[in-house]
Amino acid sequence: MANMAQAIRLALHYGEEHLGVTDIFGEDVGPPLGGVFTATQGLRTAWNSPLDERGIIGMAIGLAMAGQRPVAEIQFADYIYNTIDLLKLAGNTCWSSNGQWNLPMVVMTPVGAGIRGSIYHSHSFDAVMSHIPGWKIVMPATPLDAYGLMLSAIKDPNPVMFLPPKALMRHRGEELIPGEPEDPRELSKMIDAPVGDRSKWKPTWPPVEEYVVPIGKAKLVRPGSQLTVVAWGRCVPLALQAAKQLEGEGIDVELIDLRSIWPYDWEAIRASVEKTGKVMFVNEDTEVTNFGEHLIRRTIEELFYVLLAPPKLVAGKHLPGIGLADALERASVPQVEEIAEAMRALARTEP
Amino acid sequence: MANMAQAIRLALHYGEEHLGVTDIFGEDVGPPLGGVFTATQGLRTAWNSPLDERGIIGMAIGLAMAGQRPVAEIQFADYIYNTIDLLKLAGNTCWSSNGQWNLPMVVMTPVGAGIRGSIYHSHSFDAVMSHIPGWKIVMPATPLDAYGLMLSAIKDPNPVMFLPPKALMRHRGEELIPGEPEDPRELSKMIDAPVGDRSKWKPTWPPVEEYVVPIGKAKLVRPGSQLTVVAWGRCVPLALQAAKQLEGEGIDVELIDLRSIWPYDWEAIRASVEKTGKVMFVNEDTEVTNFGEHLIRRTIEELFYVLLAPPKLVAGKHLPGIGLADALERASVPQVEEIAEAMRALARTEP
Amino acid sequence: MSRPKLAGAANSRPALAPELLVEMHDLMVKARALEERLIQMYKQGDGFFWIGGPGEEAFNVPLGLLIKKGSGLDYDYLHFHYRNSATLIAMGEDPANPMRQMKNTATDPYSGGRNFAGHFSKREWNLAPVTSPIAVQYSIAIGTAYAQKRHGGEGITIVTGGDAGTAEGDFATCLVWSSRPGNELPILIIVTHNKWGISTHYSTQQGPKNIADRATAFGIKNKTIDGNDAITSYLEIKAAMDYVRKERKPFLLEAHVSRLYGHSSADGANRRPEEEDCIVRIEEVLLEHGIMTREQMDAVHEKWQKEMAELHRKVREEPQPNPEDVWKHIYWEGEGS
Amino acid sequence: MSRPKLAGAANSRPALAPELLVEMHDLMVKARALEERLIQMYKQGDGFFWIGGPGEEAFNVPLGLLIKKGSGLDYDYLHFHYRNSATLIAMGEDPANPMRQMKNTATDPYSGGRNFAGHFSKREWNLAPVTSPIAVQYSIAIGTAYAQKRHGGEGITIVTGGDAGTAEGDFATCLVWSSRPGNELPILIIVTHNKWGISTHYSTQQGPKNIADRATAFGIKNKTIDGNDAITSYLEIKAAMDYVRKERKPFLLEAHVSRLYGHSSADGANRRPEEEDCIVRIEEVLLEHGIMTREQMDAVHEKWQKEMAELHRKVREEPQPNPEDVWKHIYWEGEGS
Ligand SMILES: Cc1ncc(C[n+]2csc(CCOP(=O)(O)OP(=O)(O)O)c2C)c(N)n1
Ligand SMILES: Cc1ncc(C[n+]2csc(CCOP(=O)(O)OP(=O)(O)O)c2C)c(N)n1
Ligand SMILES: [Mg+2]
Ligand SMILES: [Mg+2]
Repeated sequence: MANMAQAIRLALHYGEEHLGVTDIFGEDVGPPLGGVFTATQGLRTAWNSPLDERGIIGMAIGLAMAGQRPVAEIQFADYIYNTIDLLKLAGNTCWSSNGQWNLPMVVMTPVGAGIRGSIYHSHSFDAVMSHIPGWKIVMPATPLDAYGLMLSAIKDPNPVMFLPPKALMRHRGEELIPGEPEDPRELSKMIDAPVGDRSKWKPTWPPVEEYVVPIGKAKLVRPGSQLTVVAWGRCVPLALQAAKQLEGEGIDVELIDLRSIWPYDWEAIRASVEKTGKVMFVNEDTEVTNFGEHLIRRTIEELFYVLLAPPKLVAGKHLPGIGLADALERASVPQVEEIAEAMRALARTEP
Repeated sequence: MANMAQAIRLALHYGEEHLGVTDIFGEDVGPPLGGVFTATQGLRTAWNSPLDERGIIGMAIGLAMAGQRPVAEIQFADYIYNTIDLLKLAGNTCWSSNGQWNLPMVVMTPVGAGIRGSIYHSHSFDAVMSHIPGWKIVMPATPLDAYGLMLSAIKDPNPVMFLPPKALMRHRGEELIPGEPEDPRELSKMIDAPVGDRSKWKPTWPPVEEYVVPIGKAKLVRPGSQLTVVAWGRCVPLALQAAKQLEGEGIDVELIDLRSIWPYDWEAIRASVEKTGKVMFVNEDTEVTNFGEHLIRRTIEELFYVLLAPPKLVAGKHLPGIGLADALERASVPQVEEIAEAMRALARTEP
Repeated sequence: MSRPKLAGAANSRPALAPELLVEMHDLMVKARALEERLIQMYKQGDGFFWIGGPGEEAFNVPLGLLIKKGSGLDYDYLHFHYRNSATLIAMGEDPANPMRQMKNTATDPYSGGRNFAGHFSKREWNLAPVTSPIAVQYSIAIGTAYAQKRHGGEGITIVTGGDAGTAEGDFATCLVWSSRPGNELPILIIVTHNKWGISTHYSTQQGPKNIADRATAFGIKNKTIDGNDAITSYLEIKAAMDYVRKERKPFLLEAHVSRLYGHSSADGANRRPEEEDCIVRIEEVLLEHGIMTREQMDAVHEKWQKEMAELHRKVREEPQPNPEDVWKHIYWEGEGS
Repeated sequence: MSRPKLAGAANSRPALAPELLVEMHDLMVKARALEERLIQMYKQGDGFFWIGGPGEEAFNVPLGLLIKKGSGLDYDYLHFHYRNSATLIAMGEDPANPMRQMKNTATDPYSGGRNFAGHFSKREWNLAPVTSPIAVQYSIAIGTAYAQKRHGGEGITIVTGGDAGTAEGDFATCLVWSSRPGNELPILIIVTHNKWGISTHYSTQQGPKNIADRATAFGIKNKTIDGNDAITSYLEIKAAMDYVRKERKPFLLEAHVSRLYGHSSADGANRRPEEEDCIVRIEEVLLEHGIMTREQMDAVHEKWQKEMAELHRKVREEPQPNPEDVWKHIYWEGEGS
């Protein structure tokens, strides 16, 4: 069972070999390191770039204009904020040129907290990104979804932002990627670069197969009847833990992993809320002008009269950063207990 | 009666002379032009910068660190998006240093559409800005408020983002700035630079006085009983027009000008919604992950049970840009008719 | 009626063939007539905003003539700024199209009435959309150049921008990424230096005597030229291009040019008498060498002015976009990609 | 027991006084002992992440000694990157403080347990918060330098950063804004060139032979030096600083240094034998010139290692921040501003 970093690597390998990916690049993306999370180790088209995020995004746009299929990495989402103008440009190039130009590019940048990353290795990016039209935005919570969403991202003729949660990069999934060996140790031997000298190392790629998670399609993680919880990224496993805690208390939570931030699966949310009458949105980006607030607005607009309780948001606190010390980080982004407590409160609410 | 550009100029003049402003700078801010909107003409400490927004924001941060009081301009908000990392840094410097450093800086950047500005002279910036903690954010809708908010911004020991709506820059107010001559022609003669050679021109400043609009305080533009409309920036006069149209139809709208985006006047909103039971938020930023959605979330969280109808958002369409042609611009950002129609619909909603 | 001077009467023959000079003159005048018409359109209310390139024809016309025009990696990729109309005219563009954009008609082929004048985009010619944010094209051009480096052949990337914009980090990005050891890019980096950024003079903001000097530390060949001289421009662009095409390495070419009608309609779009006119300059050469008479040249001006007026009348009647058009092309609607 | 060689036995006397060399050696060893202790703290679980400056002592110690330390415009403003611990030690900083930040204690005076190791901030010394985003300090430093230009006197701004980071536009911003004609800034722009950006070698990504050469086009004086040589570093920093202090103009100083324990704890924080050790280098000089004996030098190492171990034990007991502390200092809570 691949972890998420391996799953991304396998997807990029599949992309290079079968989907026309021409360039996988960014800071420390190529040999010898293969990415700070190892997600790009051993890839044929991976190369290292100068330490210049604006150049990385500009290069990706230019490559896409020239008919290439680049996957560009910004090492941490924390360092993408000096490129927002270029991201906006990538998002408006098709529209501004009245449909002449399309940019088949993927930008991948790890997001979120949970790795003791302090102020600048803990940023989320879904809120700001969702405010930039013209992109598609995906955020996997499992290795298999990372694989399937990366394949979709590569195939898409538009710019796609791929946001793997930092804290889940080393998490092993429960599902096999089609073609992946059953034994994770075998997979590791095949595709993980050795410690020490790597100059002669070459990966042996398992014969992974096409497996696509369509952009815009949510996943029902856990069916339930009493309340709907819509989460994404790292908050999916946290919400799942919380939901399991609540089982014993007789609270039956339906958990949806949104997976695609834009376009998103409104049908899945609507159907669930029509069933439960109660909904909570969980994510770790800071809570003011948060994408979950958009979903609450839409819920209010379209489902006001089926609601049995006010929709709720559980998100990161509106703070300038996430502190390094344990207590600080835990006080800043949603934890299992906080999510469980919010679920309880929502379940208890009488209409 | 000063227009908004003149009001800002007068406030900056007051700031230079009485509040310790040391530097008013940016592209074309100094002589001979005095700003593309004329908002910085004739000011003693105004100077031109290189064409480099990152340098402008960096310079402002550094000046503030060195105990100066800078007011930096980004010529149009459309061009601020390559500096978001620096804005975030300015917003977290106090927090990251555990309270050692404060940055008494103002960034001023004109926002919004309505000047036939096409894709890159029509951007709003309140949504993204409200997602950056550590700043205060203000957005005047009248010249007097621009004056009073700029004085507050200058006095504040924290970074303040000042967002004048482009389309209102030449709008004349209905209230005099304290110390302003009664006749606008006289004011113009005193402080507007002449057409042609300006090398020998010097303004004659009217003896304007201290007048402060506190940050975080909304303004009741029009009291009403049937529904609450909270607007900011250019949408305030549009909403007022719409409200006046509706008078004849027997619909009584209470209009609040938020004026401060962060911190914002929740008390004013709460009190009004408790009275009317119906609320609509109007602004021209694009509607997905929009600050108005935050306000809807808060309304739902705290006022769900007093609501007589679902809160509504009227905002810019989620489009990659605002097109130049008249029909395109009008279809992209709220117009009086759309606002009036939304008001009607909300007024009609039966609980 | 004046007669052509005898060719022999001039001191030395121009370095370019007379036919080429006549062609360049024709295109320069055509481009100028287009821009002057665009300004008139603005002043008559047939457009909300004008920005363009009158004063840069002596540089931009030869640039257009020397471009390898076409689609895909074997042809030149073009990342222009908003003053490159003369380059398009030299490439054979229909002048009605810039007028359509000026009037933001639905027929505007560059942006469907969405973008400002001068914001061209033409995928069949590898012409990337001109962007309003200054200097970002320098960060984007490295991408097409990198693809062309890998592809080989003679196609190159050409990027242009103004002097003030070189203060943006994107210009440095272009220098850094164009000169990576072993990955030097086939890119012609152009700066058209008109000494102004809106109202701000270059000399008050930037230290480099020549902007081109900034390339030296990167090992990038570079040159600063008089872009108001059409012959110099042609020869120097050709030399720089030949180097980039053959050596597959970057070259920075800085050209001093005039800003003949100010920055844009925002500062009036009126003729600036203090700026040198490059058309006067080439006409002096044509006259001096007896290549054209004053009357012949006047006829060229008249021809294009008339043509532009006619096109204006035609474009004025074309339809405006519809409100629901805003929803088109948010995502790619074409085949494949 | 070996004896100091007679001073006369050496070929030529070092260019710095023996007392200064002894002091520099002491500080270099102290700074090294601090960093090695910080690494040990990380490895023992007394911290989540280590990054720091072992290998840069020969440059950073003289830098610290030469800084005009204090608060306000008459003193030097410091915009450092995360490898400047030796500079702080040379300035007299208590080594317990970097340990507090390493252990993210509530007592950490730089960030209250919020930020990574090496992210110093000390307003009484004009030391701006070290930021994680690479190179932004180059865009910020121009602000303090501009204020000092206006103020006059001898205070200057000093900014440091790594080689890889010079690819960011912020480095170019610093060059542009430091050399505006008539507004040249009193700023010492430093690049500590260790040849690496995490795993990426300089020679694979950047064309300039010397990074310092980039200053030339801007008319900025510049020099590239061997930063592993403490004596050279002292003399060259002093010369550059004197120029900046007196002339009120920028200087770009590039120093080649070692990255002795790799990039950070992310790549293991183990000693890299292939990197030159600047302490070995100064000790050779001290020995050769009979200024110190091996035993004396060993004693210095021992003294500081012991001291650091003690401080570590002490810091380990200090309290961690409380959850509600996150709400402090979002806005200024001090007096005035
Ligand atoms: C990033 C950005 N900042 C500011 C502007 C506003 N602006 C438009 S043109 C211009 C001056 C450009 O000067 P230069 O680069 O010399 O080009 P020129 O117009 O002289 O050809 C400015 C400041 C912009 N379009 N983009
Ligand atoms: C803007 C930004 N991009 C990426 C990173 C991740 N990162 C941290 S250190 C580093 C390498 C820095 O190399 P260099 O500038 O040479 O400094 P050194 O660490 O070698 O002293 C990178 C890429 C970052 N911190 N900031
Ligand atoms: Mg210019
Ligand atoms: Mg380095």
